[in-house]
Amino acid sequence: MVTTVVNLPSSALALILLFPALGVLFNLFFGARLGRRAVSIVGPGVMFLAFAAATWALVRLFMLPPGDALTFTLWPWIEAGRFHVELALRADTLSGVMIMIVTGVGAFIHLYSVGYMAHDEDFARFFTYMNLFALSMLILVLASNLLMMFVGWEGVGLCSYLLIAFWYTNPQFAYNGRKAFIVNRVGDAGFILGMLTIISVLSRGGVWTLDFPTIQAHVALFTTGTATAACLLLFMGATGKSAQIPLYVWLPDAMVGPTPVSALIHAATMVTAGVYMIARLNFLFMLSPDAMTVVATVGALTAFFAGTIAIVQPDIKKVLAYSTISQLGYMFLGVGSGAFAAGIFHVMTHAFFKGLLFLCAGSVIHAMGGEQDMTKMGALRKHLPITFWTMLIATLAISAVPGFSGYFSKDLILEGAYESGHVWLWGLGVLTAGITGFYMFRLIFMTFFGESRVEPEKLHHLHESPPSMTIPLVVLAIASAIGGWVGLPKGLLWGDAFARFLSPVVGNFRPGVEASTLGLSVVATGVGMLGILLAYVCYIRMPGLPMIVAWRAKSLYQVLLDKYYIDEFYNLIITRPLFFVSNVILNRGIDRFMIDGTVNGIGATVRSGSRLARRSETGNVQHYAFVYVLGVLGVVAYYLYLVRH
Amino acid sequence: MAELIVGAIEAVLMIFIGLNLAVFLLYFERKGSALIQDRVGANRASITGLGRKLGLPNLGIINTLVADPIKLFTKEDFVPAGADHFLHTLAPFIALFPVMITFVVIPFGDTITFGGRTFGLQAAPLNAAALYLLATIGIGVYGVSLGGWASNNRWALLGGIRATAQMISYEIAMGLAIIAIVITYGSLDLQAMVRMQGGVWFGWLPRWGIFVQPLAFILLLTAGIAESKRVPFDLPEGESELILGYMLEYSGGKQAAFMLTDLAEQALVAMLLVTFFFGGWQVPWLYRDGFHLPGGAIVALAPLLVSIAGVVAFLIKVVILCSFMGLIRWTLPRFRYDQLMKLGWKILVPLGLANILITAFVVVVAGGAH
Amino acid sequence: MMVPLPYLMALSGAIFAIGVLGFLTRRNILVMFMSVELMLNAVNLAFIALGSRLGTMDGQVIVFFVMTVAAAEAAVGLAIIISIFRGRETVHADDLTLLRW
Amino acid sequence: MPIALFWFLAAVSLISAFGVVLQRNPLHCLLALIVTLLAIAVLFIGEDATVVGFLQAIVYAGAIMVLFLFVIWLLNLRAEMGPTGHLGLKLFGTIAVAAMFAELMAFLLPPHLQIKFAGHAAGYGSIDSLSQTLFSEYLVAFEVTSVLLLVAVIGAVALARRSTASEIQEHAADNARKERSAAQ
Repeated sequence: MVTTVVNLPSSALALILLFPALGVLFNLFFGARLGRRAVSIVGPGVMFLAFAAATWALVRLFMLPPGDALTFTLWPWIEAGRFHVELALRADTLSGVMIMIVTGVGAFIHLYSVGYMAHDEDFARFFTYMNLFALSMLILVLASNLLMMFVGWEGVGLCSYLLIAFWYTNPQFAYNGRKAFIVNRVGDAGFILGMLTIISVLSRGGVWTLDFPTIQAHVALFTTGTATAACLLLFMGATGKSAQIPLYVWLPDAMVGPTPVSALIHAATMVTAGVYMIARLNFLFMLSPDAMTVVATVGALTAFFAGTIAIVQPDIKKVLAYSTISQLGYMFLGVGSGAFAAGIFHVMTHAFFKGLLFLCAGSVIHAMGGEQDMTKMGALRKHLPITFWTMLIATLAISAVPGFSGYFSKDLILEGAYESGHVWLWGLGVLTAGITGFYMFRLIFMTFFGESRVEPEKLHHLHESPPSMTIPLVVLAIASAIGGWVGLPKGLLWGDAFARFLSPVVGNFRPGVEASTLGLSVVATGVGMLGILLAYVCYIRMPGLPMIVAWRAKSLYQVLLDKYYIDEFYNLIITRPLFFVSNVILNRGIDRFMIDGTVNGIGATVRSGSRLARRSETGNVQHYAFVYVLGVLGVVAYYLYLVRH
Repeated sequence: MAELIVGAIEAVLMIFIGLNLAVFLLYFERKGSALIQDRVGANRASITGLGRKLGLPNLGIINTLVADPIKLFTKEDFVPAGADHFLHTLAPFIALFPVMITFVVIPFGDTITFGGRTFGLQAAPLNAAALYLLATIGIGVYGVSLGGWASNNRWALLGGIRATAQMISYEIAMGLAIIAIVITYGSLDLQAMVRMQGGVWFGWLPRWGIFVQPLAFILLLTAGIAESKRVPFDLPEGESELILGYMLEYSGGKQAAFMLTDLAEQALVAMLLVTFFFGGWQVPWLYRDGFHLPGGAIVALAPLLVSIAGVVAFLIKVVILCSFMGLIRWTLPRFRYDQLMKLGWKILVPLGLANILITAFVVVVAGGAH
Repeated sequence: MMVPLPYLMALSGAIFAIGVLGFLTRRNILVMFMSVELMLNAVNLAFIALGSRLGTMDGQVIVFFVMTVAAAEAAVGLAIIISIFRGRETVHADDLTLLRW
Repeated sequence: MPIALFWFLAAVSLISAFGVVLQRNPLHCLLALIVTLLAIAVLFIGEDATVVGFLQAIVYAGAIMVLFLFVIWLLNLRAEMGPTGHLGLKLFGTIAVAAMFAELMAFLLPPHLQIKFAGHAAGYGSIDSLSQTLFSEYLVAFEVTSVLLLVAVIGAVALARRSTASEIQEHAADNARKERSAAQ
C-alpha cells in the first residue's frame, strides 16, 4: 500500500501552529496585565485564525491529487550520528481532518470559555493553557514523524494536567490532576518503548529516521512479531491517552477541571489522540492481526464497561465522562477491526456531539451555580431552552438516532467490526449502543424533565447562559446534526465521501465477512431505540422504578456505582505496594539511612575536624607570617639540597 | 692621594664659603632690611668707637657678625620637659648636615695649576651631581620635621609638619626644573654644565643657561626660596602664628644651627642658580688665554689669573643673587598656607612638566643638547 | 677593586633576616611595615650586587621597579593603616584579628 | 669601593636595621630605617649602580619615609609601653629567623657564587645605560608601573580621605530611603 507521495511545501501549516503559539505568548506575558477584554479577544481569536489557516490548508488538500500531502520543514532537529529527525510538519487528509476538528471545535469551545470562565480571576492563565493545549494538539496531528508526534503527545498531557488541576487550591482537584498525569506516564512509557522498538527495527534495516512516509516505505522491515510488539506498546500509550482499559481511570476524575476543558480536551480532541495515532500508523498495525484484535477487544470491552458504569452515575459530568470512554471504545473497536476511516469518522462526529454535550452540561452547571448532581436538577427545560434543545440534538446524535451524525459513524464502526469477523465484539457494541441510548436519555430526562428537584434558593437565579456560550452550542448542534452526512452509506447520494477522502492514508476497509449493511444498521439502531424507550419508561412513566431496581439488585447497583472498584483495585495492587516500597525501603532504608547517613557522617567528621583546624586561624597576621617563614625554610632547604647534589 | 687631600681642602673651603655667605645673609637681614625700610638698623657695639673716630658710617658689623654669634653660642641649651632628648639634640644637625655636604659638588672654578699639577676647582667631581643635590636636599627635610616633633610642643609640631609638607611639595617642582636643565645640558655633571656655558652667541651674548631655560630659572628660584623656608615662604616659622615654628623650643647653638641651615640653604640655592643659569665661574668673553671682547679685541691673561678670575666671578655672582633673594625677602609678604600649596602643586608642578616636555621636544628636534 | 660578592650577599641575607624578625616580633603594624621595607632593600642589594657582577643592567632596572612598587605599596598600605586606625583606634597587629573563624 | 668602607657601611646598615626592629619608639625605628636605606644607597653606588643609588636616597629615604613620618604623626604614635607582641612568637620567631639566616648563609656564601668578574664596561650604571635598558626591553613593564602608581594614588586617596559633610548627608538620606522602602 506504499504510495509515492508528493509533498508540497505549504506555509499554511506553519500558520496553523503560529497563531496558537502567539496566543500562548501573549496570554502568558501580557494577559494578566492587559486584562480580560484583551484576553477574551486574543484567546479565541487566535484559534479562529488557526481555524482559517486550517481551512485554507484543507482546501489546498482538496485541490491536490489524492495521496499528496502538504509539508513544511522548519529545521533539522536531531542529528545523532546517522539518526536524523527533522522538525517538520506534514498534512495529509488524515491530519487535515484532525486539524479541522481541533481548530474548529477548539475555536468554538474557546469562545464558550470566555463566557464560562468570565468570573474566574485566573482568566489569562486559563487561556494560556488552552492555547498551549491547542498548539500541542496541532503539533501532535501535524507532526511528520513519530518523535515530534510524541512531543505533541506529551504537550497535551501536560496541558491536560495543568487544566484538570486548574483550580489547584482544592487539594482534591490537584490530586486528580496528578493522577491523570501519572496514569498517562504509564501509557507514555509504552509509547516510548514502542517508538524505540520501531527505531531499532528500522535502524537494523539501515533506516535512521522516524518520518511516517519513510516508516511506511520501509514497513517491510517488520516481522509480524516485531510489528506486534511495537503495536501493542504503542497501543499501551493509546490506552493511557485515550482512557481505555486498563488506564481509563483518570478520565472520570479529570472532570473536576473547568467544563470547557472537559469538552475540548477530555472529549473532543486529546483523548482521540490514541485513535489518531493508530490510524496514522495503520500500515504498521495492519501487519499484526493479533495487535488489531487486542485493540478491537479492548475497545469493545471499554465501551461496554464504561457504558454500564455510566448508567448509574448521578453526576452529570461523570456520566458524560464514562460515555466518552465508551465512545472512545467504539473508536478503538473501529480501528481495531480495520475500519480506520470509520474510527476517524467517529472521532469527528464524537468531537461534535460530545463537545456539545459537555458544553451543554457546562451551561447547565453554570446555571445551577456549580451544581453537578442530576438528582438535584430536573425540569430545567423551560429555564434553559437553548441548552435543552441543543443538548437534545447532541443526545440524539450520540444515541445514534438515524439521520444524526452519531448514527453514521457508529454504524460504520459496528459494520466494520462485524465484517472483520469479530462477531462477539459486534454484539458487545450493539449492546453498548442500547446502554448508550439508555443513560444518555436518562441524563436528559433527569435534567430537563420530570418535576424540579432544584433547591428553592437556586431556583430563582436559574438563567440561560450568555450568547458567548450559546452561540457555540448552536453551531456545534448544527454540526452534530448534519456533520455525519459526509459519510452516508455506500450508494446513497455521494456515499461514503469521508472514507474515500481518507483512503489514500488509511487505505480502504477490506471486509472479511459479507453482511447486509442494512440489516446490521437496523439491529444496532433498534437496540439503541430500545435503550431510549427503557429510559423513557424508567424516568418519565414510572420514576419509582429505578429505585426498586437498584434496591433489588443492590450489589450490582453498588458495584456499578463504585465503578467496579477499579480504583480501589489499582490502589491495592499498585499504589499501596509502590508507596510501601518507596517509603519503607527506598526512602527510609536507602535514602535516609544509607545516603543521608553517609553524607551527614562525612559532614560531621569534617565539622569536628575543622573545629580543631580552625584553632590555627587566629587572625593574627604574624602567626601566618611565622608559618610562611617555616615554608620558606623548607624551600630554601630543598634548594640547598639541590645545590649540594 | 693628592686628589683626595686637595679635594678635602676644597671641600672645607667650599663649606667655609657657604657659611660665610650665610653670615653675609644674616648681616644683610639686618642692615639690608634697615636700608630698605629706611631705618638705621644694627648700629650698636662698635668697639671703642674707632670707626666713629675715623668718621666711618657705623655698619653694625660688630654686633651682627661678632656679638650675636657669641651670644647665641653662650646661651643655655634648653630642652623642654617631655621632649625626646635624643632627637631634640639630633634634629638641628640632621638639618644642617645635608646642606653642608651639598656645597662640595658645586664647581667654583675651572682648573688651577700648581707646580705642574692641575686640579679641578670642584671639591667632589661627581658625575651625577644633579641627583646628589636632590638627594641631599631631600634628606634635609628630616631635620626640620624631627625638630618640630621632638620639641613636644604643638606650635613646634605644626611648624614641623608645615615645613615637611612645604619642602616635599617644592622638592618636586625643584626636581622638575633640574630635570629640564639636565635635559638641556645633556649631563648630570655640574662642571660639565658650567663648561658648556662658556663662549658666546652672536659674537657677544654669553651662552648662559638663563637665556635657554628662563622658565626653569623662575621655577628653581621659587622652589629654592621655598626650600630654604625664607620669606615669603616662611610659614614653618611664621612668627605671627607659630611664634617660631619648629625652632620654637630651641635656644642657643641648636637654634643657631637651624637658622644657619636656612641661610646656608639660601646660599646653596644661589650657587645652584649661578651654576645652572649664570655660567658658574664663567666670565663673559674670558677664555683660557684671556678676554675675547665682542669687538674682536683680545686681552691676554695668565692662566692662573684666569682661574682666579673665574672663582672671583663665581663669588660675585653668588653674592648678587643672595642680595636679590634678600630683596625678595623684604619685598613680598608671606603667603597663606593654601596659597602656598596651590602655588606649589597647581602652578609650579604643571609648569615644570610643560617645561620638561618643551625642552625634551626641542632637544630631540635640534638633535643634541645646547 | 670591588667588594667580594659573598660579602654583599651575606649582608643582604642578614638584613633580610632582620626584616623578617621585625615582621614576626613587632606588634605595631607600622613597624612591621618598615620591616617589610627592610626586606625589600635587602633583596635590592642582592639584585644590584649580582647584576653588577654579571655586568648587566637588569638588576638595576629591577631594583628601580621594586622601588616604584614599594612606593605604591607604601601609599596604599599607609592609607589602609590610617583607615584602620580611624575605625579601631589601634595599630597593634594582635588587636586586628577580625579575619578569623 | 674600599673594603674598609664596605665594612663600615655593613656595620652601619646592620646596626640600624637592628635598631628598626628593636627600638620601641616608632619614630626612632623610622630614623634607623632611613639610615639603613642611606647606607644601602651608598653600597649601590659602590657597586657602580650610581643612578639607582641616588634614586634610593631620593625616592626611598627622601619621599617614602616622609610618608611614614606623616602617618606616625597623624596617628600620634608614642613609644610602646610594656611587652610588645607575644613571647612565644618572639621566641619561635627568633629561632626560625636564625635558622633561615643560617640557611641563607649556607646558600649564599659558598664558592659556587664566585662569579669571575672583569671590570665594568664604560658607563655601566650611568643614567644613559639605565634609560637604555629601561626604555628598550623593559618599556612595557615601565608603562605598566606608571599605571600601577596612578592606581595606588587613587586607592590611597579613596582609602584615607574622610567623606565630606555633603557625602555623609547623602549617605544618611540613602539609608533613610532604604528603610522606608523596606518598611513598605
